[in-house]
This record gives sequence, structure tokens and C-alpha cells, in this order.
Amino acid sequence: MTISFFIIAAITIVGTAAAMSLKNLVHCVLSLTLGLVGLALLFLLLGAQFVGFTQILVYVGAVAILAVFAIMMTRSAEPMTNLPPASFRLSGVLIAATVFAVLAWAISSATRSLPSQSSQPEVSVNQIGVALMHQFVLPLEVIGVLLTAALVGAAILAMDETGASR
Amino acid sequence: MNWIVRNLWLVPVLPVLAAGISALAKRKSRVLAASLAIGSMSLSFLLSVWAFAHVLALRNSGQPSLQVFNFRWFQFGNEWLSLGWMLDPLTAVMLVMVTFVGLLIFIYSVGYMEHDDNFMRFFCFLALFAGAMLGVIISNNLLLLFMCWEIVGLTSYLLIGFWFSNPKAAAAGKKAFIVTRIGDVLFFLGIVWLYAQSGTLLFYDNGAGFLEHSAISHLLTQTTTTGICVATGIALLIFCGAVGKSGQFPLHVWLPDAMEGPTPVSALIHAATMVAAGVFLVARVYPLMSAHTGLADVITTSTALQAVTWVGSFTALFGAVIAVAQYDIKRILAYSTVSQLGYMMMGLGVGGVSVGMFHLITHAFFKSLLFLGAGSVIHGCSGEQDIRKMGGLGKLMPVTFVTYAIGMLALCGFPLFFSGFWSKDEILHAAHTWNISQAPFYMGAFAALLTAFYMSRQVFYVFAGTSRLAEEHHDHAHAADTSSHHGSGSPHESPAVMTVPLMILSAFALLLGFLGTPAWPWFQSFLEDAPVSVNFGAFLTGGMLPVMLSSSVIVLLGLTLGWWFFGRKPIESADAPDNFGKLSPSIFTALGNALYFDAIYGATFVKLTTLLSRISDWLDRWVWNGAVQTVTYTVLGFAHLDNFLDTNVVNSGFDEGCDTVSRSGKLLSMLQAGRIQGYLKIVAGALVVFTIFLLWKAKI
Amino acid sequence: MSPLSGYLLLSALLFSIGLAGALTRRNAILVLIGIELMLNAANLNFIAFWRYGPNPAALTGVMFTIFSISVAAAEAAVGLSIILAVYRHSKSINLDAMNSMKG
Amino acid sequence: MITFPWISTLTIVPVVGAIVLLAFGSRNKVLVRWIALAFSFLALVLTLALWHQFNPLADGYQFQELHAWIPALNAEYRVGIDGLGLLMLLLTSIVVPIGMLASWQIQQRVSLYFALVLLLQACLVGTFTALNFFHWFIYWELGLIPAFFLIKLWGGPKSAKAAMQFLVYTMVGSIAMLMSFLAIYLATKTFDFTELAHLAQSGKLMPAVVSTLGWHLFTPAHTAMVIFLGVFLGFAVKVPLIPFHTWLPSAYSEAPTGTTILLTGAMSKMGLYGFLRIVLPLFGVQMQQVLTPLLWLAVATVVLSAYAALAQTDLKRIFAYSSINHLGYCMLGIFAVVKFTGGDAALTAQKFAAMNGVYLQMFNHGLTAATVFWFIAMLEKRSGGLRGLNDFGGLRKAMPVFTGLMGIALFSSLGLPGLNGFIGEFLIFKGSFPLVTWATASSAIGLLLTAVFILGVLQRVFYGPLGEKWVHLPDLTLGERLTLVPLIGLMFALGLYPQFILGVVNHTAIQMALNLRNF
Repeated sequence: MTISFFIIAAITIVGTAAAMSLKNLVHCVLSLTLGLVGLALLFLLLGAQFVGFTQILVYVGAVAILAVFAIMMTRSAEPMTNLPPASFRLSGVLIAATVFAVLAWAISSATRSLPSQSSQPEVSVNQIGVALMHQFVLPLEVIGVLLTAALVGAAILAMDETGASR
Repeated sequence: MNWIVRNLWLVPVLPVLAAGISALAKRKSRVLAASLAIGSMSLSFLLSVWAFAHVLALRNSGQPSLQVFNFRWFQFGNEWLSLGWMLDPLTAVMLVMVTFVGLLIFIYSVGYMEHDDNFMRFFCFLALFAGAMLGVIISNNLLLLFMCWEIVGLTSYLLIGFWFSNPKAAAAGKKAFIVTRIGDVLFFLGIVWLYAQSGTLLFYDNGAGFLEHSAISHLLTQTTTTGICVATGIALLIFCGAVGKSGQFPLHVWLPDAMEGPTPVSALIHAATMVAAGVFLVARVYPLMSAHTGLADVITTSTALQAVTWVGSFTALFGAVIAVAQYDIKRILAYSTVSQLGYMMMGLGVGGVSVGMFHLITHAFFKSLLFLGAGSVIHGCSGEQDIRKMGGLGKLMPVTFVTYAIGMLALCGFPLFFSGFWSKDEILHAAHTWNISQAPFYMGAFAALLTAFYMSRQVFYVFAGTSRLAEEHHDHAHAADTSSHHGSGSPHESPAVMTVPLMILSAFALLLGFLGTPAWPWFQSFLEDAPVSVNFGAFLTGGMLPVMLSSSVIVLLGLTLGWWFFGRKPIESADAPDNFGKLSPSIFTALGNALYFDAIYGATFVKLTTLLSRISDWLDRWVWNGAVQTVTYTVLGFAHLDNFLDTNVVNSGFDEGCDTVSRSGKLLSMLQAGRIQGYLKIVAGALVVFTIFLLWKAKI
Repeated sequence: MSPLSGYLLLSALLFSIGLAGALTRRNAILVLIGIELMLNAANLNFIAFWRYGPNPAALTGVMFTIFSISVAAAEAAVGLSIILAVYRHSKSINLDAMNSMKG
Repeated sequence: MITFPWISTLTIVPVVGAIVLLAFGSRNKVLVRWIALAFSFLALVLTLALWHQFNPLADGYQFQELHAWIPALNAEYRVGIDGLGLLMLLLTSIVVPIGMLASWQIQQRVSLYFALVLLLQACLVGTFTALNFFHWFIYWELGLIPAFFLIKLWGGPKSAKAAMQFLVYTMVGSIAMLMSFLAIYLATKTFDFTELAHLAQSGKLMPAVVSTLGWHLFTPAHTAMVIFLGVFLGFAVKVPLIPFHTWLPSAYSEAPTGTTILLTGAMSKMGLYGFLRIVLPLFGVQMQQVLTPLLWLAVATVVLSAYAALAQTDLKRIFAYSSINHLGYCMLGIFAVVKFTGGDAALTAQKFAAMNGVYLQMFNHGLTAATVFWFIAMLEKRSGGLRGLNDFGGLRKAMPVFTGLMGIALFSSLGLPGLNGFIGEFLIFKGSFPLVTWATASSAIGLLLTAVFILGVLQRVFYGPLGEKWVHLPDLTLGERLTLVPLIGLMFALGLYPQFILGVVNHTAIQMALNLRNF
């Protein structure tokens, strides 16, 4: 377990925790992007460079920005006025903590049977491209259709009602 | 089969016809009623005399004196029930006696009842009674006899209760009918049993009748499961009928109460004819009664006849004993009749038909004479019946006194001249020669003594001494006898229409005895169908003389005793105690109340019947009805139970079910509260549960 | 503790942080971000198992992650446009207000 | 061969009368009554015509009519009469006019009352002439309905309860009977009385019934006995026998007197007729097996009802118990006839006597009881509804003719010779004495008790001092006397010459008794 893993992990955790708990939404999104970058680094650490860079492209580049747009358009940038009641927030955190505890317990009890392949598998984008075109061609097509549908749906949904109606 | 036998049915039918016409007649005329009754009675009397003459002629010409005429009544199954009538010496004698005495009494009662407003109804019932009585006499079929027997019972009920507004008379009538009905029911069972055994109820049917030898011998051979010979059983049952009708010992209680009826009724029915019907019945079925399995020649009386003798002798004694202590003039005569009937039964038992019947005939005359005499006494004393309130009538009513004295002497059996002596002597003689036991003879003799005693007591009370007829007596109007109110206060002689019958009857009371004296026993031979011859030696033979002497001594002793107690110094005031009674007051009062038999019967049988009736009524109301009620209530109970179950269990159960469903529905809908995070939490919860479950599963 | 269990623990932690965020915040956008985060945790898992799995050459893990990322992106786009439509309609993106689907 | 359907017309005439009355409505009460009377007289004329044409010596049934009705069920409409049937028809056609005359003073719903009476007559005629169980049972049940309403609507204070008890009691009995007959029908597929009688005589009836029922827990004898008891219960309730009679006193005393006349005169004879027509030929063997208990029932009916009559104070209840007593004698006669005598000629002759006695007693009791209740009705009318024994006293002074005629009727019911009551009782006693000696001897007590309670009535109502409030009681009117004369005349005629009836019914009695003989 390398020291770098611990540093990146810490960064990701701090970023995500801050994203979830800050009052100002913009700050949340920014800390979220930090977390996501941490994640990408983890992918790289694990040897999946292509995935790491996709992560940065998609999440950091697009999703975060999209979130900021959404925040701006819904005028929820001003600081949060009233927080939800303590009991509500507490129950949420509590349930999340139980979920984490159960998962951790599951992971720790299952370590014996987990495979421990320590060698770094070499994977190149070429292999990924070939796999996409051969083995995973159907999912690729489906993803294409899905993305276009999402694109059209998002556009219609976000379109200004009044324009369409005139 | 000459005219009279074929038309003998006219004798009973004429009076019945007269009764019918007077009942239906619209106009209430006394003359019509009286003339109809007396006319029909005299016609019957003439026919009876003709029949008597016919029988005499037959006897003289040696032909069988029994003639029968049967006819078919109705058919059931393949056999016909046939009825009929017969003419034989017994019938002839009874016919003449009944019609003659009846005629005299009819004439007498015209005078006696002249002031009574129900005059017509009285004569209608009297005529009906005479018809029924004559029917009993001539019938040749036990069933026809029983039918007329019951109608006789009905008319006696109607006549006793003639003055129905007087509750005592109504009760007496009812009592008479019921007590005689007890005897009649047993008689009826006897008839039915006889019919079952012998197949016919005809007395004589040229060989097939049940009184004829073949049927009798058949009956003798049969014995019931309990061992009594059938002939005896039937005879005893028939005798029960006679006991009921003739007022013998157990069923005698109705006769004294029957004195509530008008005096002519008592004379006709309760002295001469009806009560004699019982004796006549025993005489009529004598062949059956006397049938016994013993050797024909030895006169060993059959058990039935022994029973008749014992009952008869006991009743004779019993009646005489009670008569001594009576105060009502008619009750004395009633008990005397009970006693005399006991004599007749004893005569039949020990001596056979002729002995019993001779006494019956003579008794009919002098007893009706006495009753009519008593009637004229009551008529004279305007309704007074208590001998203590009379006295000194001998001088005031000479004719009644003389005739009454003759009747009294005949009844006591005063030696030689009076008919009672000869007939009673026959019975005592027969009792004396009875080979079973001498007890009846002694009881008969003692009864004769008592008879002389109480009759002399009565005569001295009524006719001797000074008149105790106190003045206040006049306003004390006896409810029933208000008819005889005359202007003059003191008692007086009755009118001719009443005294003439008295004289005729007294003549007969004297002369009739000579018909059956031992010297010239014409009457007995007439009945026995035996040739008759005058022989004065008969007195000496067969112990006849000592019996005659002893009975005369007894009678004289009785009379002197009577004179000693009552003739010497008759009581002065009405409420003075009876001279004889003073000797032993307690016994005297007991006898006065007829040894409390009425009270005994009342306490036992009457109470038992009312108790049983109350039980059966209770049984009806509670037990059977109770069963039905319980059934209905159980059914109703089930109905309510079912209703309860239905409403509470089934119905509410279903409602509960619906409520729970709707409540749980409401509960579940709370989950869809619209808060998205709520859903997410639930999903997270589910995730946690599942992972735990999976891990748990994996670990095992 | 093997490196794989470390990554797994990390992804579990990230997943529960995303869940906590989704459960506690009332702003729809932030809930969306939380969900995005949970998706990323899952991707981390894929890659970790791919890396330490028995047959890394099969590329399944990587392929799966790629597809998952593209789907997540599509989902984020549609989600945000829905939020905009809701905002335009009810002027508020407070999650409690959106309960018209209540039972 | 087209012969005039006498019996069907006789059944229909009262029904037509009822319809005419109902249609007529109750505008004019007097006219309604006369029309009703006219119809019942028409029925009487028809019955007399039947009586005239009836051939007393012919065997079997006469004036027969046979029409298919429900071929599937083998239920034909078959009617016919023999001596017994004719006698009962005559009785009904005499009793119904008396019943009508006795209810002359009914005021409310007059047309309905008389319509129901006529319907009841139709059912009675039907019951006495039907020869097929199917429509016999219909008449039997139908008869209950008019009787129920007659008691209920015009009865006394507690008439509803009495009517209900009457209906339910008889209904239970009839259901038991129906069950048994269904069992028989299952086995023999026929409802016809004559066929069933032949089967029973040849001894094939009961085995067939037992085999079809196939009750395993009962032996064949017990099954047959159960069937018999079902039918017996149906008729025992109707006659009635002692344990099943509690409906009778309350029904008779609560019903209007006109209806009581119908009940006691004709309806009580349905039970006896049922015994003679159905139970005797079909269940002879079973009856012989349980003869002693049956005899105990008959003796109990005779004696207990007589005792109960003594304890009553209401005139109607006294004569209700008295009719139970008289019917008890008929039951004694019937059970005596059943006794097995193995063809002994003498005893068979006794059976003929007993059977004739039962017929005569049925007719005489019907006539006498109807007349007595009619007198009670007249007494009730005069005294304004009073009929207790203690309410009257010394009426003879006020109403001599009434007392005379009622006296005759009472003495006839007492069984005085010379009147009609005696001959019937004599024949029953003569017939049953040799057959069932102990039963006959013990029921002789009944004769004595009848005398006691009837004389009790005479003494407490007619004799004794006249109560002051009855001084001005009106005696019989000419109309009443005219109607009573034929009845009293009939009593005397039958008493003196019973061959009028015996001539007609004797042959039937022989046939019935013989039919029992050969097993």
C-alpha cells in the first residue's frame, strides 16, 4: 500500500466531504471537482490511464460545469437560508454511516477470499479500441443511442416553455 | 200363536205412546194428560189380563205355557241381532201386577198432583216409566231388557228430580241414576260377555236361547283364565245390575234419597215396580243363575245363588236395623223396601223363583198401599213428612188409618189373615231348609222382628197420641209440597180419588196371601208349571208348622215391643227424644244417619273420582302441554341462538376484517409520503439488510 | 490489509459520503451531485477489481467503467434539465416541495 | 263409458259456493248466509242421491273416476267410495249445514267465514273420497288452512295461540306421515291405496320398502316399525289419542261454536277414516306386533279424557274431552279388529261386529256432538257469551223445550239405549270383548264417567233454583225448533232401527275385516 495511495485518497475524501457539507453551492461544486480529480489520479494509480483521462474529461469537464450552470440558472447560488431540521440531517448521516459500516465489515471479512494479483496489467488504448470494436460493439452502439436520446431529452426539457408555445 | 202373543208388544207401547202424545201436545191440558195416561194404562191392564187368561188356558190344556215371538232387528257381519218378547207365567203375573198397581197409582196421583203446575209432564214421565217397565217384563232378549232397564233408570231420574227447582231433589235424581248406572255398567259387561260366549242374547229361541239347556251346559264347561266358571261369572255380573236397581247392600244409598220425588212416584217406582225389576231380572235368568256343575237332583245352590242369598239376607237385616231410627215417614218405608227386597233376593236364593216372586207380588201391593197411605197423610198434614210432628191422625183420617194399619200388618206378616205372613213364611221356611247354612234364616227372622217393631213405631207415632202438629207449621211451607194448602188448618181426610185406591189395595193386601198358602199353593205351582191340589196336610209336613208358629211369635213380640215403647205413652212434643232412642242415644243417632254410608261413599269413591279427574286434568295441562311447550321453547331458543350467532359472530367478524384491511392500507400509504429522501433511506436500509443477510448466509 | 481491500474501503467511504450528501441536503442539484459521487465510487470498485482481478487482460472492468461513465454523464444531463424544468415550473428546487406524487 | 262424475261434482259444489260467496262480498249479510246454506243443502241433496244409488252389496269402490294427473309420479286423480266413504260423506253433508246454522250470528266478515266453511267441506269430501295418496294428502293438508283461519279470526280471546297449536301439531304429524309414504313410494312407485293394500296383503310391501331404504343399523322389522310409526303419528294426532290430544280442548273451546261443530263433527273423523282406509290394510302386521301398547293408548284415551271432562268448568271443554272419549271407543274397536285370530270363524264374526260398531259410533258421535255443540251455541247466544257451568242454574223453568231437546242430545251422547249413541257402543263392546277382553273391561269405566259428567252438566245448568238474571231467557224460536226436529228425529230413528246405516256399511265392514284376516 503505497504512500501515494494514501495522499490521493485523503484528497478525494476531503474534496467529496466538503462537496457534501458546504453551505454555498458553488463551493460545493468546486470541492466536488477536486474530489473527482483525486479519483482520476486513483485510476491512473491503478493503471487504467484511459479511464482516468475519460473521468477527467467527462466528470470534471462536463458534469461539474453543468452543475454550476444549473446552480446559476436556479438562483440557488445565494447562501442556504434554512437548513433542513437537525433530525432529518442526522438520520441521513446515520444511515450513510451504517451503510459504510456494513460495507467495511463485508470487505474486511471477505479479504481472505479476494484475489491478490499484484502484477500491474499492461493495457493500451489500442487494446481498448479493438475490444470496443470487437467484443463490445453492441454496448457501444447502445451507448451511442442512449447519449443521443439523453441529448435530445435534456434539450427539450430545458427549452423555454414560452418559446414553444408561441 | 194366537193374537195376544203376537201383539204383546202393545202392552208397553201404549203407555209410551200416551207419554209421547202428551209430551208433544201443544195445549197444556190436565184432562188430556191424565186421561191419556190412565186410558193407556187400563188398556194395557186389560191386555195383560187377557194374556194371563191365555196362559191359564194353556196351562189347563197341558200345552207348554212358554210362547215366544222373535223378530230380526239389524244385521252386522253375517249374523242378525234379533229381539223378541215372550209370554210365560212369570211374565203374565208381573204384567198384571204392574199394570194393576200402576193404574191405581195413576188414579191416586190425579188427586195428589192436582195443584202441581207441571201436571202434564208428571203424567208423561209416569206413562213413559210404565211403558219401559212393561218392556222389561215382556222382553225375550237380554239386550232389549237392558235397553228398557236403562230407560226405566232414566224415568226414575226424571221423576225423582221432578221438583227440579229443589236442589236436593236434583242431587237425589243424579245420585240415583249414577248409582244404578254403576250396576248397569257391570250388567252391560255381563251381557257382552254372555253374547261372546253363547252367541245369542235371546232367552228362549226354541232351543237356541241362552237360557236353554244347550247354551247353559256350554257355559258351564267354560272356565275363565282365573278359574271361575263362566256361567257363574256372567250370573254375578247380571246380579250386579239387579243389586244396583233394587238397592241391595253396596248400592242401596240412592233409594232413601229417592224419597225426594213425589209420593206416587215413590209408591210406583220405589216400592212396587222398578225396584222389583232387579228381583224380576234374577227370576228371569234363574236357569243361568242356578246352573251348577253339581248333580242335578241335589239342590246344591250354585255360587251365584249363594251370593244372591247372602247379599239378600244381609240387606234385609241392614235395611230393617236402619229403618228403626228414621224420622221421615217415607224414609222408614224406603228402608223397609230395601229390607223387603233383601228378603225377596234371599227367597230367590234359597227357595227358587216362585218363593221370591210370591213375596214380590204381595210386597208390591201392601208397600204401595203404605206409600199411598203415607202420601195421603202428608197430603193431609199439608206437606209435613216428619213423624215427630204428626200424631193423633187416627181419629182425623179414619180411612187412611184403617188402610194403613192393614198395610202395616201385612208388611209385618201378622199371622194367618195378611198376605205378608204367607209370603214371608215361605221364604223363612225355604231359608230354614237351606242346606248351606242357617244364618240367613236367623237374619231373616230377626229382620222380621225389627220390621214389626219399626212399623208399629211408625203407626203409633203417626196415628196414636195427640196431634203434635204445632200451629207454626202452616207458614213453614215445605217447598215441594206447597200444593196441598187447604183453608182448614187441622189435618183432614183425603178426597175419594185418593182413598178408593187405598181401599182396593188394602183388599188385595188381605186376600192375595191365600193364593199361595201351603195348603193350596196355587201361585207357586202356576209359576213352576206344576199341577196344583188342595191338601191341608201340607202344614204338618216338611217343618212348615214350626216355622209358621215361630214367625207368628216373632211378629207378635215385635208388635208388643212397639206398643210398649211407643203405644203406651206417645211423646208429647215434637222435639222430645224417641223413647226407644233413649236407651242408647249414640247407636240411635248412628242408625239415624244410615250408619254414615253416604258419608263413607262420599269420602271414598266420590273423592277418589274428583281426585282422579283433577289428576288427569293436571296431566293434560302440565305434562302433555308441558311437553309441547318445552318443544316450542327449545325451537324458539334455537331460533334466538341462531339470530345471535348470525348478528354478532359472522357479521361483526366480517366488518372487523374490512376495517383491518382499510387500516393497513392507510398505514401503507403513509410510506408514499412524497419525500424522495425518505424513499432513498428505505432503499439504503434495504441495502444494509440484504448485505447483512448475504454475509450471514455466506459465513455459514 | 491488501491494496485491493484498501481501494474497496475507499470506494465504500466515497459511496457513503455521496449517500450522506443525497440524504441530508434539501437542494435537488446537490442530491444529484451526491448520486454522481456514488456512481464514481462504483467505478473505482470496477477498476480496483480489474486491477487486482484474476484476469486483467479481459478488459471487462475497464470497458464497464467506460460505459458507466458515459451513462452517468447522460444521466447528469437529463437530471439537471429536469431540475431546470421543475424550477421553472415551481420556482423552487427544494426536494420537499416536489411531493405531488404523494400517495 | 261416460257416467256422471258424482264425486267430483260433490267436491266442486262447495268450492263454487265459496267462490260465489267471496265474489259476492259482504254487502248483505243475510243473503250471504242463505246462499252458503243453499250450497251446503245442494251438497246434501247430492249425497242423498249417492246414498240412493249406492249398491250396498257390491264389493270394492263405486262411482269410481280415474284420470291421469302427473304420469311421471304415477299420481292419478282416482276417487271412489265404499260404505265407509259414503257414510262419512253423509255425515259431512249433515254436519256442515248445522255448523252454518250455529254461526248465524257471526257479524264480521260473514262472506269470508262461510266461504272458508264451504272450502273446509270441499276438503273433507276430498279426503273421504280420494283413493290415491297424492291428492288425498293434498286434501288432508288443505283442510287445515280454512280450519286454522276459522279458529283464529272468529275465535275467543286466546284463539290465536290455540289455532297455531292446532295447525303446528297436525302439521308435524302429517310430515311424519308424508315421510313414511315417500319411503313407500320409493319402493313401490305407486300411490294407489288398493295396489298398496294388495302388496301389503301379499306381504311384499314391507320387504320392498326395507330393501329400498337399506337402513343398515335397523333390522327389517324395526325399519318397518319406523315407517308404521310415522304414519301412525300422523293419524294419532288427528284422532286424537291421549298423548297427542292437548291441541283439541283449547282449539274446540276457543273456536267459534260453528267451527267447533265442524271440527268435532267431521274433521275428527278424518283421523279415524285414515286409520281404517290406510293404516289397517297397509300396516296390519306392524299393528299386531305393538297391539298391547296401542290398546293401552286407547284405554287411556277413553278413561283419562272422561276423568278430565269431570274436572272442566267450561261447557265446550267438557264436550271437547267427551268427543275424545267417544273417539277412544272407536280406537278400541279398530285395535280389536287388528288382533290376529288366524281365521277363527267366531272371532272373525266379532271383528265384523266391532268394525260395524266403529262405523256407527263415528256417524253417531258426529251427529250427537254437533247437536250438543249447537245447543251450547244457542245457550251462548242467549246468555251473551257465558258458557261456564257455574254461570247458569235452573234453566229448565225458563226454557223447558230447550232443556227437553238438549236433554235428549245429552242422553244420546251418554249412550242411553233407544237413542243413537247406544248401538255403536254396544257393537264395539260386543265385538272387542272376546278379542281384547282386558281393554274392553277397563274402558267400561268410561261409560260410567260419561254418565257422571253429563248428569253433572244437566244438574248444574238446568236443575236447581233458577238464577234471577236468567228468568227472562227466551225459549227456542220456531225456526230453531224446526231445524232441530230432523236431528232429534234422526237420533231416535237410528237408536230404534240402526239398519238404516248398517244395511249400507255392513258389507264394507266385512270386506275390511276379511282383508286383514289372511296373514
